[in-house]
Amino acid sequence: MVNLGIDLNGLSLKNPVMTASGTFGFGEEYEDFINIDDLGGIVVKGTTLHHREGNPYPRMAETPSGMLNAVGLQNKGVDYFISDIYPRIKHYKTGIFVNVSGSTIEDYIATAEKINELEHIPGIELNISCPNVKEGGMAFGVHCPSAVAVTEAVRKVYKKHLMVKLSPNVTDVTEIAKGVEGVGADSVSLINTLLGMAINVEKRKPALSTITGGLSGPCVKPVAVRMVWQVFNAVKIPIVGMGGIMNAYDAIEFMLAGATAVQIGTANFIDPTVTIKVIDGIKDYMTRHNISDVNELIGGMIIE
Amino acid sequence: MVNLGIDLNGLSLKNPVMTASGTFGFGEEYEDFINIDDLGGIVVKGTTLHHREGNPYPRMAETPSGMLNAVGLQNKGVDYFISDIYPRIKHYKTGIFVNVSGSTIEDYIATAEKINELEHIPGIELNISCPNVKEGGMAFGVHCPSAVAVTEAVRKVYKKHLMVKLSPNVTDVTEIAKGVEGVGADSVSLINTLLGMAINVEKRKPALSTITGGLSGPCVKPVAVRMVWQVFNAVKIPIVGMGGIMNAYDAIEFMLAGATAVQIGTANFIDPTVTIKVIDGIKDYMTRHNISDVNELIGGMIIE
Amino acid sequence: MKKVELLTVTKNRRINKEYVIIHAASNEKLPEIFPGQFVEIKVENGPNTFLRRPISIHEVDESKNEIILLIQEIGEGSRLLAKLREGDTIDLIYPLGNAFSIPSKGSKALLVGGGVGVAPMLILGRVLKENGVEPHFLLGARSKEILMELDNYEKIAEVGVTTEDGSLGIKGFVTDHPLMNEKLGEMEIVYTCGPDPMMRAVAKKAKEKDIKCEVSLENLMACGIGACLCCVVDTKDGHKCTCTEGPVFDTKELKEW
Amino acid sequence: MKKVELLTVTKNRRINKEYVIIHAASNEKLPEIFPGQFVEIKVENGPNTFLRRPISIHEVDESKNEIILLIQEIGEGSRLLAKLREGDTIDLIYPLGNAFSIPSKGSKALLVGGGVGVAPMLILGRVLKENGVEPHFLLGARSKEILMELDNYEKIAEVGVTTEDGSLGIKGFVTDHPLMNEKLGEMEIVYTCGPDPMMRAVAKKAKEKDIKCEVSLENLMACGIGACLCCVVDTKDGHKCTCTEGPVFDTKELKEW
Ligand SMILES: Cc1cc2nc3c(=O)[nH]c(=O)nc-3n(C[C@H](O)[C@H](O)[C@H](O)COP(=O)(O)OP(=O)(O)OC[C@H]3O[C@@H](n4cnc5c(N)ncnc54)[C@H](O)[C@@H]3O)c2cc1C
Ligand SMILES: Cc1cc2nc3c(=O)[nH]c(=O)nc-3n(C[C@H](O)[C@H](O)[C@H](O)COP(=O)(O)OP(=O)(O)OC[C@H]3O[C@@H](n4cnc5c(N)ncnc54)[C@H](O)[C@@H]3O)c2cc1C
Ligand SMILES: Cc1cc2nc3c(=O)[nH]c(=O)nc-3n(C[C@H](O)[C@H](O)[C@H](O)COP(=O)(O)O)c2cc1C
Ligand SMILES: Cc1cc2nc3c(=O)[nH]c(=O)nc-3n(C[C@H](O)[C@H](O)[C@H](O)COP(=O)(O)O)c2cc1C
Ligand code: FES
Ligand code: FES
Repeated sequence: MVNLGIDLNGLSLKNPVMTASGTFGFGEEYEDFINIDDLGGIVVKGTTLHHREGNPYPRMAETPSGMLNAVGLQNKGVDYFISDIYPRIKHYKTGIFVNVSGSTIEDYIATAEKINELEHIPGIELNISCPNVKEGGMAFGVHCPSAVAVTEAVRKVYKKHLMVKLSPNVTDVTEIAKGVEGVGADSVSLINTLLGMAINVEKRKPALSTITGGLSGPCVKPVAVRMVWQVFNAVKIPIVGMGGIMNAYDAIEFMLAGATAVQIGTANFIDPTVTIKVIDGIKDYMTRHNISDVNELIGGMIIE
Repeated sequence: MVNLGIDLNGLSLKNPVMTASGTFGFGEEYEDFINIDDLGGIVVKGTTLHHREGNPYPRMAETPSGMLNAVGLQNKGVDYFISDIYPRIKHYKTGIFVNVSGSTIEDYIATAEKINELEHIPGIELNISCPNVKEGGMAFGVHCPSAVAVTEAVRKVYKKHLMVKLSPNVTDVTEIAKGVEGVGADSVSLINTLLGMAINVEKRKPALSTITGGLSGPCVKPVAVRMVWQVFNAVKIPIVGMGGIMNAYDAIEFMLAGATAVQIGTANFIDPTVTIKVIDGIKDYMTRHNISDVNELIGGMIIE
Repeated sequence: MKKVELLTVTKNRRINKEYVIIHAASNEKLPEIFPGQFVEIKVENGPNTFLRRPISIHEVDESKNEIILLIQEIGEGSRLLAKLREGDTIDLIYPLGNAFSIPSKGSKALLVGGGVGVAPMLILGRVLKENGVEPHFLLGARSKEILMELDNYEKIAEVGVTTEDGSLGIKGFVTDHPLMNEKLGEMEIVYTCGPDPMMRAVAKKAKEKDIKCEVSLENLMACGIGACLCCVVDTKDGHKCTCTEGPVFDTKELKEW
Repeated sequence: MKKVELLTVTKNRRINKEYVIIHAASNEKLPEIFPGQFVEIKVENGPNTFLRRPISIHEVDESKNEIILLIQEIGEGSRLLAKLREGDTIDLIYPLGNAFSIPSKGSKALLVGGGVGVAPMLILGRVLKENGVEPHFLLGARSKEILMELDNYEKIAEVGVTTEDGSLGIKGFVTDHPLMNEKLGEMEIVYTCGPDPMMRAVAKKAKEKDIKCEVSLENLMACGIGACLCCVVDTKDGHKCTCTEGPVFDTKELKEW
């Protein structure tokens, strides 16, 4: 028997495999395919203080080994989440994280305060890296002072696990990771999508209604693994790694680079059962390599 | 007949298709496959003041729709280029650019001064964005003050076309583009490689001897197109776009986003005749779309 | 219940230079499938076919547990699908989406398909007939060469045809056909699937005559199961997912239709 | 002169559970090909096979303008190649790299291949013999099941065999075979291709007896034509490209060999 349990700065997860926000709905969308309780954790769709319609269609474009999205945080607001969705999903025996976004620091605070009251939500993922909204979002996450300010403010009102989701669209991701660690983030998750763009050449028009959008999928994996490794060498809090994970090998790559847990996003679209395959694949790998505890993989890359 | 000729801030190229530094040797490597004179321009391998052995093997890893490289500017130095290579290639009837790199500003200046003397080299591409060297390279290109300083210094000694190659590993590429435009760059080229990394999971070792390396190929195209478009909206000097171009459609995408010319890199490895196919494909597209002058494509994306 | 499953290709028949019909058999009893529903198919081995492709269910053969798909070769994904051979496996998520509504017994319905949009009309026609509704097909294409084989439709009901070049049926667009004009008033409902301009033209005619019109939209999809929110359409009720709340919508619900 | 060309697969024969032999025919007369040279082959339709794969030229059939490749299924690329069918086209850049040197007439040469490293030894053995050199093959494998078919080699010369499990020939590694011990002193030259540890062990024995040793390296390659500088090996003369200045190197040139 191998141990798959990990500790996220005091919060135990039964295994290191989580789902990424915006790619797994509220878990319910995947109930036909897998048993949600088998997952280490799920991060539900980005939630804001108020209802948001999101961006106009078209919102996605396929790219080589990846996709662009410009959903723009479409959601019915935190109150709807609490009244309608939370009661339906709170029974999941997995770590449920709410991904919180906002246009102003006040928005973030107000949303986090409300979620703080929910018994079955052990943590939030502070989304300061959404590239698809005009105000807030990534604007917070690409500059250290604002990233620190919003984290600090939310830390004051939010008492449970505070994970901060970092943007890859920066010169130095370690600066921001250290900044949010300094003001009390319990963990960092990375990467959110890379800012990208595509043009329909025949129509000579942008592929997305918003012109630019967020790039995800295997194409971003090398950048994501590099950033996880850089952050691993810069901070002490646990890292949740993501960006292009398609199989157990990819997940292990992130752990070897320094991630304590991983999130799987776009791959869920290709194979709604991928998360379970990744968990099984990690077990197989551990057995094959004679590793009894998954924690041994964390930062386990051998440098000669 | 369609016009393919473009003007790069006073420098005429017979068509907008160039090759990217480090992927096309000195042109000679491709003579068996294509007629070099058919190209708009070629940028030869990164050249430094002194001989460099480059990084240890392994220097490359395949990634989804792309590759990582860690060549590290292996070259025999500018004097060898002038004495041995230049005489062999100066007869090419295409715009030959030398990609110049260095560890210090003095290196850049000394190299550029020497190349300034070469009659058949109409321009240099100032590489302030190589992610694969310990000193200099990308360190110059990711911060505006140093990018400006090296460009300004080289501008003083280099009298012909000065193209500055920008790094994508930055929070705001427009800041740096505007900075180098301000001190006399004749054009900017982008993107150099994205900093990435891969781990061999079975061996638990980094795939590259240098751990991190430069990501190129179709996987980076959405990021590259986005940056070209951002820079197009920020500067007046021409832009040479690159990153993942595999075919004429990709090249046109860059031009619609704002590039006056394009460079093709990694695709040469997959198909050594790709450049010619791209030139032909642009002609076909223009005929099909009733466009008589390729310059009409530049920045021609229609935003509603 | 949706599922992800490997099916085996039992037949791949080219019907003209643009279209193939693929039969794919499940080892299990097929789940209940309603007209208008679709599958998300994984295109193996395509460097540029990262996402699944949504394809309507053209027909089902319950006796063989087969799903039948009509595929138009348009890009890399569909071209690779068209190359599938007997015995190859395909990875499907299905059945997805809502379904066309079935009007009351004895009523008449017009089924207007253009191009590959005819795909869901075959199963719809059959099911309507089984439910005592009188279906009328109206199929449009650019030219006779790329029109579907009409036999299967004709087995179910009368088939009106338009071609843009006049090579078969009425010359012009579907909206030029008598079924869309003189006969439209008799219909309880009009269903349409095809190119956007065609569907809008059909919807407009239906609206003028105040006849219920259901369209099947082909929005770009990433997940097909309501998780990504990429496939939205603007409705009077805000953004709705085409993959779960559609692909079939009553045009009355839609904004700007 | 190197060229990029579409060839047609004329035969794809599985020789055991790990290896296939593919024949690919050109429409034109083959360029001159030397033993030790290789091709860069494009793996179509692989989502994770972006770069070409370097594969040694196993043999050529000039009468049919065929290039023959021996392929070991090891990852996604080689698995897709192994699935090629007669009539499929493959996109090759060839011929690439330098070649093994040919010693003077009448001398003896030992050709040591391990695993898929036997690939260039067949053409080398034939050409040596044609040039009046006496070749001796020594082929190693993990087990009999995955050893090459020996007929083609035996037609040219005597074949020594080692298997790690002793299922054929001498049990052990190639360096345990008499050809690498008692007989080594008779050889003018030793050629070797195979796993790195094997080649190093062979090179060490050759060095001890002061016999010239040429190795064929399998460094990772991106371009195969000297443009990318990814495939370098550390020589006493600095970094050299395995794809143009190799893949064959005299071990004396190499650092740390
Ligand atoms: C609900 C639904 C049902 C459909 N039913 C059928 C059907 O029965 N038969 C059929 O042949 N086609 C059907 N389509 C369209 C089909 O999904 C696309 O034609 C197909 O995805 C194109 O893939 P490709 O790789 O061949 O083309 P690409 O090269 O990817 O693109 C060619 C064109 O197809 C469009 N396209 C690409 N990806 C998608 C996508 N994921 N969703 C929608 N459009 C896309 C592009 O915008 C482009 O204009 C349906 C689409 C939807 C949404
Ligand atoms: C000059 C030369 C001649 C070769 N001759 C043969 C031959 O005759 N027959 C044969 O079966 N194989 C030969 N190889 C090795 C062959 O290129 C690799 O096994 C093949 O590229 C693996 O591809 P894959 O997609 O199946 O495996 P992958 O899944 O890509 O990788 C499997 C393993 O192969 C290695 N590999 C991957 N790509 C390359 C690459 N471009 N170059 C070298 N190694 C790689 C990886 O490090 C990994 O360990 C030769 C290699 C070289 C450099
Ligand atoms: C369609 C889509 C919607 C997303 N929505 C959100 C979101 O609401 N909040 C967020 O923090 N990240 C969002 N993301 C980013 C993912 O959570 C993840 O960071 C990114 O996709 C990289 O991982 P992947 O390559 O595994 O998808 C979204 C991604 C996609 C593809
Ligand atoms: C093997 C390799 C070597 C490279 N060497 C250089 C170099 O010496 N100087 C430079 O400015 N860029 C170098 N580059 C970057 C390319 O010129 C180009 O900016 C990048 O690869 C993106 O374009 P592509 O996706 O078309 O390859 C190199 C890229 C590769 C793949
Ligand atoms: S396609 Fe993902 S929600 Fe509809
Ligand atoms: S593989 Fe590119 S130089 Fe050898």
